[in-house]
Amino acid sequence: MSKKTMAIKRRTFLGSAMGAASMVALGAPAIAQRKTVHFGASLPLTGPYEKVSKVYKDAYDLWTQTVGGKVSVGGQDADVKWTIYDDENKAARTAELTERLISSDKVDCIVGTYGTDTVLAQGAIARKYERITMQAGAASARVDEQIGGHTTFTLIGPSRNYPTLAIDHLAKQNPKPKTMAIITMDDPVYQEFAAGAIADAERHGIKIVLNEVLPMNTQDLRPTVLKIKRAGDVDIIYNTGWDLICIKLIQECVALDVNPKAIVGGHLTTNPVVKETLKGQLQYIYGITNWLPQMAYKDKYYANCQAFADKFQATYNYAPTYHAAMAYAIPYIYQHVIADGSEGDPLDSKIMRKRIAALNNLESVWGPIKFNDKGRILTPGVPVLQWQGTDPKVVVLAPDALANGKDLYPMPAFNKRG
Amino acid sequence: MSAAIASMRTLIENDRIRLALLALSLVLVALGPFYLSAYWERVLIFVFFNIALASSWNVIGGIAGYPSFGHGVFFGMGAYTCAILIVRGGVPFPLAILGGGAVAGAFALLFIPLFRQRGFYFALSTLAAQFAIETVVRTWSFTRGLQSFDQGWNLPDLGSLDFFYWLTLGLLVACIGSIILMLRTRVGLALRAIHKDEVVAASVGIPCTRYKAIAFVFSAVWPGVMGAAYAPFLVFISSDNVFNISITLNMILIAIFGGIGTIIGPIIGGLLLSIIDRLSWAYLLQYHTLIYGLMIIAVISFRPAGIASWFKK
Amino acid sequence: MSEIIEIIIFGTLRGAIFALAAFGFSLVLGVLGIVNFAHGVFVVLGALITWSLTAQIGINIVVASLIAAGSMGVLGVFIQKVFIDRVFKLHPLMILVQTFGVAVVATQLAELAWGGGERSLKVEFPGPALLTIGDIYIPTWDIVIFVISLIAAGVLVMIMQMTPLGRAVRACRDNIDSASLVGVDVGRVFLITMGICGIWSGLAGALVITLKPTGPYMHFFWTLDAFLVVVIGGMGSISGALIGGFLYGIINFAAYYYLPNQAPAIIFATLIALLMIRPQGLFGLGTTVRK
Amino acid sequence: MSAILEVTKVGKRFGGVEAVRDLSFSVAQGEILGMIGPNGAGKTTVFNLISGVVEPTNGRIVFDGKDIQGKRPDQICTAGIARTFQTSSLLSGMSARENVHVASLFRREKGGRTADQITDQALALCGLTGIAAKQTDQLTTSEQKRVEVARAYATGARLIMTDEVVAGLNGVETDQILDILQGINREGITLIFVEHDVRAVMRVSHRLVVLAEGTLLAEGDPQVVARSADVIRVYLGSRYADAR
Repeated sequence: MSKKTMAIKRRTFLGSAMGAASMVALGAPAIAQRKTVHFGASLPLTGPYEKVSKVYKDAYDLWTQTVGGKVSVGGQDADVKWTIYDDENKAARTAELTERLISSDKVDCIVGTYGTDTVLAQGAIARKYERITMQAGAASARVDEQIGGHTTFTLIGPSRNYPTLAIDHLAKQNPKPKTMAIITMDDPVYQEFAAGAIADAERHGIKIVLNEVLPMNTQDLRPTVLKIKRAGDVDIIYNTGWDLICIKLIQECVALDVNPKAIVGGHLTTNPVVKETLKGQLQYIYGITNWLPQMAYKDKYYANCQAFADKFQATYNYAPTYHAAMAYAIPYIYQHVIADGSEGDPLDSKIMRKRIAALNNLESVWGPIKFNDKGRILTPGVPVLQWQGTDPKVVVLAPDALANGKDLYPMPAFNKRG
Repeated sequence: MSAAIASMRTLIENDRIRLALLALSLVLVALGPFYLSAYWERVLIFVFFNIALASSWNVIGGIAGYPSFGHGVFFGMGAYTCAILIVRGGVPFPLAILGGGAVAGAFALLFIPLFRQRGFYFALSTLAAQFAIETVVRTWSFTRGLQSFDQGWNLPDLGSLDFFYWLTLGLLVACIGSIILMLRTRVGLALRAIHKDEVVAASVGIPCTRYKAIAFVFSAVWPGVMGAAYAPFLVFISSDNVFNISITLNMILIAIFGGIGTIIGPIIGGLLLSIIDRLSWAYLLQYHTLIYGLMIIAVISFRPAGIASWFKK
Repeated sequence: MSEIIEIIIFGTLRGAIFALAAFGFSLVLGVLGIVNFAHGVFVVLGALITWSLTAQIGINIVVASLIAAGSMGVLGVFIQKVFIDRVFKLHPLMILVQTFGVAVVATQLAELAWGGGERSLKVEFPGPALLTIGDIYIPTWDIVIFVISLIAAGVLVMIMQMTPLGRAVRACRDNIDSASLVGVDVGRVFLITMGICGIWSGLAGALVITLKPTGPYMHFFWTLDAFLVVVIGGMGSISGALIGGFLYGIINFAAYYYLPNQAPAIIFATLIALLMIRPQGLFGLGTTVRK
Repeated sequence: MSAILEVTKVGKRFGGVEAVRDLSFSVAQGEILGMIGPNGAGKTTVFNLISGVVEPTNGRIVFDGKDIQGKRPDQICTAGIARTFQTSSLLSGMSARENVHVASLFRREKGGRTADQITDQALALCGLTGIAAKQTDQLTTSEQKRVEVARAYATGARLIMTDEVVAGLNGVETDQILDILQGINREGITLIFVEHDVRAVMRVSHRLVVLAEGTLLAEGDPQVVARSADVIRVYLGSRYADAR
């Protein structure tokens, strides 16, 4: 789920160690002596992913605050300590830092980084030490194939499933869409996303008139939109790319007066930058999202997602995206599985792995937690939303259980709006 | 301070002491796995890679005076060749390493027409070549991955951290050794002459294009070999992490930082940058990249001959 | 047929902004004989300063653009005086690495000031949003920007042709040694050239941010684009850069239209081919100065 | 004596400027050919054309019976033509010996000797043995010029072209280098000797070629040529020529 750039990626250097004062590694294995649970992670804190990394970091921090800096390990209270390094989205650096987290810092629980390459690199090291990691950043099926289940548990659903609900929902509209153009960024995650969208569309008899595969560093979407325009009647334009691609797509559709019946902006339309940039132009645009504050999930500390979102907003002064809930859920899951000391050291990797794999719909603000045998979370469909009103607001359309409004469909032409 | 440097200089200038020091430090480094933590072992492996890459770049960029800005492409090619040979062809690892070097060397021959350019134009032509080749590797189904959507390769675990430590150290020693040997033949003198003045070099009978080609292929083969060793070390490779432009820039920066055109330069540069990188800068948090940029500017603006020049007259 | 016409029109419209961003690059390469890796920083910072002045402080966009362009001119002079001047007689490699360092520092500072994300500015332009020629729709704003770019090119040509300052710059471009022999203060001309480079590139940035979201990390694309324009058009000449900009705009647009996923390979292969066949550029001045 | 080098109707244009036009002359095996002409006459361009640094726009250059126009400088050097440069072209950062050694290393025909032996002989011939270890930037002008000659000699050339090799030297130094050149010539090596100093040219040349504005003005016995009215006009202005 990453935007990547060709911009010169700067060399990486050690990032921040955050959290409490330094800890001397404890020699004795006995559970009763454990005073600290050490969480370790690396994140691309500088560079193009700086913003999304901040959300992750703040969410980890919010969890620590929520539990009051203490968790129960096998019935004993222990302090929570975090070590987070900056991997700048580089695989080599991530591998090095993971080695450091395991062999020098001796962390108890490894929290995954963000981005397919870095997650894979981290997994390779963790696998060598027979440790487990839990990650929220890589939706590619490649993670499942290589390190899923035995080494890595993934809290984000497979990107293949992202478009299903949205296309099911659009196929029900009147007049029924018959044709679709897809914008695919050339990276496994987006390719899988697009493949899902194509299969779902064909299931409904929607014809794919164009599947435009673009390099990750594409700067200009006008050639693409011109091609869509010249492809004839296109009822749906589906963007599988990230927020910036969505913004450029809509800007170019406005510029060239391309007016399909619906535009699906992708999975990141709720990122604040989209609305800040597009303002009223965002009206009628569809989106999908893995998580919304409107959802009816809860955990031990928050009665619903809105309460979580409010707390996050109050603490960090910005509205949480889905990344926040997902990242918050990682230490929350660890917290749950290490509480029980009945089978020996609850921080032992084998015990943790067994318990995480056995989770059966653990309640969390991120939704019920249950993994398949590849370590991938089982998720319901990804909800569908639409931006409505001249100062566009999110209206959830599907699934029915979450819906709080009706479609505005088909979308009126851009040049015929007030 | 300057007295200390001066006395160090006299020490280093004595050949026998120099050899003894070299042998001693090599033994100390070679025994690393017996006293280093896994983390520092891994750090040192990266340092070995960096030094070998910078030393190879130095042959064409520093000694022959042709600043290639596309050298990372040979590293990436070595890594991809190794991965494809092992995954698609089941080729044994040692052969895959040779394959990486061979493919990189063969591709280097395609760069020969670019030697009609000099200076900025050569630098930017090679940079453009890197971007063009990277795009092809990224999009061609044979190279991009095993399955249609894959973007990169996963390799089996081929050895322990210790194995890779000794492997990269061995390759590094072989790389630097071969450079020293090559420079002692007439190739070395030819390259220095080409660097100083190509017209003069040609006028005394040096076939410049041939020697530039030799230097370029030589300086491409080693990154190819190192790339091939790097792929199974990292286990998962993708075009993002082995064709990254930062790999090219690192080669150049390390060489310049330590002292361009010298054998010792890339070694000093590689060690020093890693040390600064990991120790001091750990405390500068989000400003580390800024400091890094400032340091580049400072070294170039005030000490263009690099850190190595502090130890010379 | 109309497909090709559309590609040419949109490519040319985009090309104008590429050209505007490349004028300074071309002059600097012609006069100082160097490639400035931090060139794109002028464009990106010009864009972000315009954004801040307009969106945050509320200054009129025309004034904001001029302030941004002017401050980039000052930055250009600063970079020349403090950094490039020290090393520019050394090997070209040193300039490339040094200006790369400048780009890193500038990008980091920009990220501290504006964050790593992209910003954009929407300009409300009176009149219809689209112009129609036959069945081709052209956004009016694109045409406005096209015209501004042409005017900016014209002003630069006038400065170069009519003023003593321009004459001094041209003299240095044609032959530095003879220029200094006839009493031109070469050091001062270098400063002025970098200043002009900053102003025109900064102006390009101010226009760019009204077209598409711009973030600090994008500077490298602009440097590469400027280099491509200059390679096509030939260095040192404003008209060459303008035509180079149009041609590059069309090549770029056509590549992303017909073969988007191979577009970078096509564009960079074209660059190498041009460098091999016509190193002085399609419309370059007779001589090529090589460092 | 047979001609070792024949230049036939050679021309070179740089952009719009015709630096050399329709130039023909030949050099006999074993002779010292003096070449004079005012600034801008095209002497250095002729050297560049013969040594392959620039390619002629038209015409033929035949060395030892083989066409060499359009060949690369290193091929021409290997074929047996070496040169010195007008401004010092010694490779900086190298010692005097290394500068000469480059040439002997890349010499094809070593006549059974090693490169080191050739280098040492060339250094001795030019009186440089004592200063062989000096870096080039520590050499005097005279020493630099001699290193250039030694380097050209070390290539094993049968034709050596010297470009203003005595410029900036005092009388003693000039004599020294002229002696060296004559010594080299006595080994059977042909020389083309470009110089501003007419006295030096007259002293060593067997034959003289005068260039003006890229074309051949006069050719023949030095004493005769030097008295020709055309040559004097070119060198000293028409007033002197007419006065005679």
